[in-house]
Amino acid sequence: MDLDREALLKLYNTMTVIRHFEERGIPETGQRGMSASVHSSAGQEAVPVGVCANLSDEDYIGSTHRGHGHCIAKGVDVKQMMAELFGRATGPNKGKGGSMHISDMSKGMLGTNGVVGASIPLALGAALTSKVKGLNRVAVAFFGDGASSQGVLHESMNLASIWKLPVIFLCENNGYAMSTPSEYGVSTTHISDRAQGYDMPGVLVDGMDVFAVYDAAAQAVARARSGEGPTLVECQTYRYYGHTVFDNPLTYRSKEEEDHWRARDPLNHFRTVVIPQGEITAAELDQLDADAEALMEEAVKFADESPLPKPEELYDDVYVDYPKDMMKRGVNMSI
Amino acid sequence: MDLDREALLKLYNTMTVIRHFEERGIPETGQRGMSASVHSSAGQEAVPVGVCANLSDEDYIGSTHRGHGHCIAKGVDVKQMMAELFGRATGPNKGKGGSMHISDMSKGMLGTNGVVGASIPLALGAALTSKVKGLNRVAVAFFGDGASSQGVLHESMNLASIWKLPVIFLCENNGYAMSTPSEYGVSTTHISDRAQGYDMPGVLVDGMDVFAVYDAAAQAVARARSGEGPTLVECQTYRYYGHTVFDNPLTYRSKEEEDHWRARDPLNHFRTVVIPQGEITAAELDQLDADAEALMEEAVKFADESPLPKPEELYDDVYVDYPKDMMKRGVNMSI
Amino acid sequence: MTTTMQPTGTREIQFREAINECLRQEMELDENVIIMGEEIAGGAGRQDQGVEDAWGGPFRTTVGLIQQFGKERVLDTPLSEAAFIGAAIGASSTGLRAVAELMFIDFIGVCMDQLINNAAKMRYMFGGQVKVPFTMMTRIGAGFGAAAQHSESYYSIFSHIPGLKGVCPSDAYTAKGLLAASIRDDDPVVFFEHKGLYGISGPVPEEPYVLPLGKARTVREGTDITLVGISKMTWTAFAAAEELAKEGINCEVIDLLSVSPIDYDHINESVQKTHRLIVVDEDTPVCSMASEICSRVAEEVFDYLDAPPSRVTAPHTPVPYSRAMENEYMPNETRIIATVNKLMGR
Amino acid sequence: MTTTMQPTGTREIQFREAINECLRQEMELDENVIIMGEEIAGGAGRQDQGVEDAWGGPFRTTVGLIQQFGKERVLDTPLSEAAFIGAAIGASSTGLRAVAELMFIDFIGVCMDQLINNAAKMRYMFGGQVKVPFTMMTRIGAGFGAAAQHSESYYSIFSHIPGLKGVCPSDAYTAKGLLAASIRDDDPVVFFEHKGLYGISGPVPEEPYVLPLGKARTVREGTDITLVGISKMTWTAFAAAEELAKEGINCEVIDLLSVSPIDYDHINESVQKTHRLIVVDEDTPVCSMASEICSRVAEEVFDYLDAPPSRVTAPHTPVPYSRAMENEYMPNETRIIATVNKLMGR
Ligand SMILES: Cc1ncc(C[n+]2csc(CCOP(=O)(O)OP(=O)(O)O)c2C)c(N)n1
Ligand SMILES: Cc1ncc(C[n+]2csc(CCOP(=O)(O)OP(=O)(O)O)c2C)c(N)n1
Ligand SMILES: [Mg+2]
Ligand SMILES: [Mg+2]
Repeated sequence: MDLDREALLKLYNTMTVIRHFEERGIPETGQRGMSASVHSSAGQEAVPVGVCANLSDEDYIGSTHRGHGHCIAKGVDVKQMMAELFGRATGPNKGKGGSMHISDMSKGMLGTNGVVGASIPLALGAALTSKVKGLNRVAVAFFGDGASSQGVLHESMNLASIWKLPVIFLCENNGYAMSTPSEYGVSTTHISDRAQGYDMPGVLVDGMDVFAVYDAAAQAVARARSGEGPTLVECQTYRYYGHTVFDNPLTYRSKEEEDHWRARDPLNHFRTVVIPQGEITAAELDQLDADAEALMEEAVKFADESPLPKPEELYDDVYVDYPKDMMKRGVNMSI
Repeated sequence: MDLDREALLKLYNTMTVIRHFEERGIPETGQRGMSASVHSSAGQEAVPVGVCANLSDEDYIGSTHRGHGHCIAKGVDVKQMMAELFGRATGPNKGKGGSMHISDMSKGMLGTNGVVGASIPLALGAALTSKVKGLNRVAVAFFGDGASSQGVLHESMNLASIWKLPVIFLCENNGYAMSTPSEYGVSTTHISDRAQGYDMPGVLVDGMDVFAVYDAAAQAVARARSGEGPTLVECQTYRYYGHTVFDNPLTYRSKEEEDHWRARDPLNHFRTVVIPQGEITAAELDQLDADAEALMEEAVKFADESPLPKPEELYDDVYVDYPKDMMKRGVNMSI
Repeated sequence: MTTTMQPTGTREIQFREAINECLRQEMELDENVIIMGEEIAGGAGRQDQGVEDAWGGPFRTTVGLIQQFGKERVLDTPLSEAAFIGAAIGASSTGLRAVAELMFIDFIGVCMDQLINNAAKMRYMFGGQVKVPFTMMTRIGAGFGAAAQHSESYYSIFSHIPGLKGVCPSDAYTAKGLLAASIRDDDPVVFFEHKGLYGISGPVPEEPYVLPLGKARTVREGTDITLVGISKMTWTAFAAAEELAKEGINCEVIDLLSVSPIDYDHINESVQKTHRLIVVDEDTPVCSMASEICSRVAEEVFDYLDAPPSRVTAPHTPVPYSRAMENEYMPNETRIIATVNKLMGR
Repeated sequence: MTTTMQPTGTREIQFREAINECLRQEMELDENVIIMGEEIAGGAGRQDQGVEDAWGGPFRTTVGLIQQFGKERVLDTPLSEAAFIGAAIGASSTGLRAVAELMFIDFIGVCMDQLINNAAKMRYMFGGQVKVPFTMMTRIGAGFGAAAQHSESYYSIFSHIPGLKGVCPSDAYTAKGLLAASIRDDDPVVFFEHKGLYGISGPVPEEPYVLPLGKARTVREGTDITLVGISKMTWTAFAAAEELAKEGINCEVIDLLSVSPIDYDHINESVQKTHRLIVVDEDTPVCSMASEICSRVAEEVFDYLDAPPSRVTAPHTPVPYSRAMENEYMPNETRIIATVNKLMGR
């Protein structure tokens, strides 16, 4: 770990912004009747933050349905994200995507994704672009423990390995796919062990410890950038809330289990490690928390004051070039 | 190995029938203008024969595009198979399937299959039937080295492992997927090593040695029958001819390589092991070869003399129950 | 009016409950019926710890099944649609009647091969040697702010595939009867549940019953124009018809129910009476169920048509997230009424 | 008649060579163009041992590319369609123009998700932030005794999906021009090559050129009836038209070329002249391109139609292996002629 004061503050700041986004933004979205498919990553902040601290805007990430943290860690504007969740025209996706499709190409953020596993080959493709064009960029494919059972992951690991693509397979193992425990759904003790079958390193990391994640990612990124190929990193983490707001997780996991993980909270853990070192004070971190809270206030206000997309924007952005009348022709649209 | 004289003769007989079927049936099919999608398994005989010697008609196999050997080893009638290749009504599939879809449900033969990897879950399903109904049957999913890169294999191995299904994943690694060498397409030295990632045994076997295959399969079958779950078996083998008749394999592999493998011919190997033991004579085996040759003569004759399907049979067997007029209604068919 | 297609009795239950009741009864009646899918029960592997039915199905259509039938017949699966749907097809071709659930039709692309190359074709390729009594339950429908990957209604793709059957129940009664028919049928059937119907109640007989696959029903008789609705759109068409009745236009509303085979005799008979046709289809328009029905009617009862066979569908765009656009995307009463008026020359 | 859609010059090359030439020229013109697929070259990883182009593409459409452009831009893939087609989509959204080949359209079910949920929807879901200049080349067509899993022509499924474009060239000239257009286009395009066309030669200019996506062409002018052909069926329709001319029936034959968007203006104009329409489509009928075109024409130029818009397609069955049945499966001249005669009232 080679992090200076500023970098450390940034880690914490990003984590607390994610936490506040999840805890404020999701209920606010629900209150506006748009909660159908919004997934909280609270509890998992150390993973995207530790990983993305190793990346620049030029690097790419592919994300999941539980992707707010990935977006924020990769630098997507939080106010715009809130606007996207509220279905506003000022969202990065102009209100067309919502929580499960937030993207920001200017930040190398290839989209959260509603189909489990589907974004993995997109990250592969971004890595291929980098390789073919000699850009020295890396791509990170985030996916969950549930996603590890999708065939496309296996195909992608094999392909990345034989082509030595600069890609990192970053598994966020939060123990559950909806209510299905990974010890039921996954036939290996550690997903990271599967790396052996693809001739790549497999690394198991404490996903509640942002420094551990940072270090593991740093190594994988270095390997990727130097042309040695992919790495599989499994981060053991936990989501504090249900799969979506409609899910009560206590129907399938215990309060004790939740308490156990909450006791290892990534923000707290950061504090317990960093404050004793003396360079950063609790007050500074409290201030970052307060700033994050204020930022959410601002974001909610920004989103609420933003215009809704116009109904006729429905027809925009389907194609770069396609006769618009063909999109509505013969189906008796009202506009 | 616990094989008596009769069992040994049966092994050899099945291998020589397969060899003769491939070497006679495929050119004959070609001469009748039906060679578009026919794949020879000559060279690979020891694999299906060694495996299926452990199975009864009640057990199931799922097969591949290169499936004649699987069919014959599982007891499908050779004359009917020839008729199927010739597109005759007397084929097991009534001429509707051809080489890539030969099936015989009465023998537990769930079909050769034209989509690489697609039959793997079918075998899984047959194993599930056995488990749910307590039938004590096993299912073998044959697939190639190329197929090992298909996502569905990964999903199936994981599923079979967590459900402890009585299934054997039987990889026929003949070194190539079309012209793509497995050392390029497969990111692990031994496909069998991937078993570890699915908490199942992985076994590497000399696929030119029918006894080795028999033993490995026996163990996997015993494990499956006793409810312990799946095994991955990789048999290293070789196809003597091109991918199809349209392919000249010398454009991607050397004569030396071919010679090397032909020197390990499974039928010859059988002779070199068994004849010295003294119970079976070369003459007996020669006779089996001659019988196989005669059988092919008969099969070609049977197929040639068999009726073609009637054009209107086109509409049969699509569904068990569907209004036949709906299949041709409004499309101006001539019958 | 096909009266047998209308419910009798007074007990009312929700669409979701009708599905659940059907599954329970079919599993009681036939021990070969099994069901599998993601979160079918939920909390898989934790039964010992008292966890049961953590989800009971994402929309609680499978709740209680695991308690009654055990985990041998009610199987929670990992996120592996190609493997478990393929396995269900394999099981169905070897003696079971497997029901598999694809959580949303939007995910079909990860397992489509098993449907089109195995389920649909095995019987044919095998020359009739096998039956594949497999049912795939899945969910369709937009209108919930779920955006482009959770709102599709791809039934037309399945109707296109020879070897598959498809049904789109529109209420609790048809859900129970058609699901029973699908499970008992010896061919593969895709059963499409519209998310917007789950909470809607209607009369449903308690005892098991079967409605015929391949039959449409008339839910409103009329003389001026035929509206064909699919799934939830039947009721959008119905509501438009009620509105139009006030203006003196008498719409006949047909509930398609079956998307393969399609009950052309029923539709044609209606159009021969009304001389006008509008298909109301929530799916996008190109090569859709709407185009299929309009083209067949145009071909088969051409001389009876007094106006162009028309459609009210979603536009040729993905489903947008923001309600501001999604409301415009959805076929609605206003668009149906305007189209009826156009065809009636008003 | 759109004369620009007809070739000039006298050099004749095969359909397969036209594709190969186009790929070569596009790769020369734009270094962002890469191509990947199974056996695109063949003998992958053995270049050092003198192995080059062991296959050069299963139909030799990609032969020679690896020699010229190297293995960084011409990538042989393992049997992993979901991964490599997804990767091509990802590459296309980050600065490359990736062409990926799906060996046969029959295999689409293993990678469909990447097409429908990523390629087709990314631009929309992202609010226009991204272009996806991705081309998927694939093969269609029955008639070769290749049976149910190697003979499909599923273009209608892709036309149904908003966000995708699709083209079905019918000869060497349109193959080269439309493939160039597909590659240069900033949207995802599926390029459907009919196996039965590869060996057929026709005039093709040597220099690179582009034909417009979304445009049909008239390949035979006529006054009595409009026949719309798709891919190879254009020539089956053409042959029927020549036959019918001898009997005094004058067919106009339209070569659809583009299956998304569909050139309705062109078709409508023709039907307004001939008053009759038959669509000849090798695909199965339900929710097909044929139903789509018939329904739109019925809706848009209803008053011009003197006979029901009709179709000659494959039946609603899988493709049988034996020629005895496959011959019956295929749309042919006899069936077209009989249908024309029926519509002409003869
Ligand atoms: C292909 C596919 N199948 C099913 C779903 C429904 N689904 C959405 S999230 C989810 C669980 C994913 O679990 P995991 O990958 O562990 O991610 P987590 O939710 O834990 O972050 C499921 C089953 C989906 N979106 N896509
Ligand atoms: C999903 C899919 N992709 C591609 C093909 C085309 N194809 C047929 S066989 C084959 C190679 C298969 O290799 P392998 O699994 O090693 O079997 P082998 O031919 O060596 O027996 C390919 C690429 C196919 N049939 N299915
Ligand atoms: Mg998880
Ligand atoms: Mg092989």
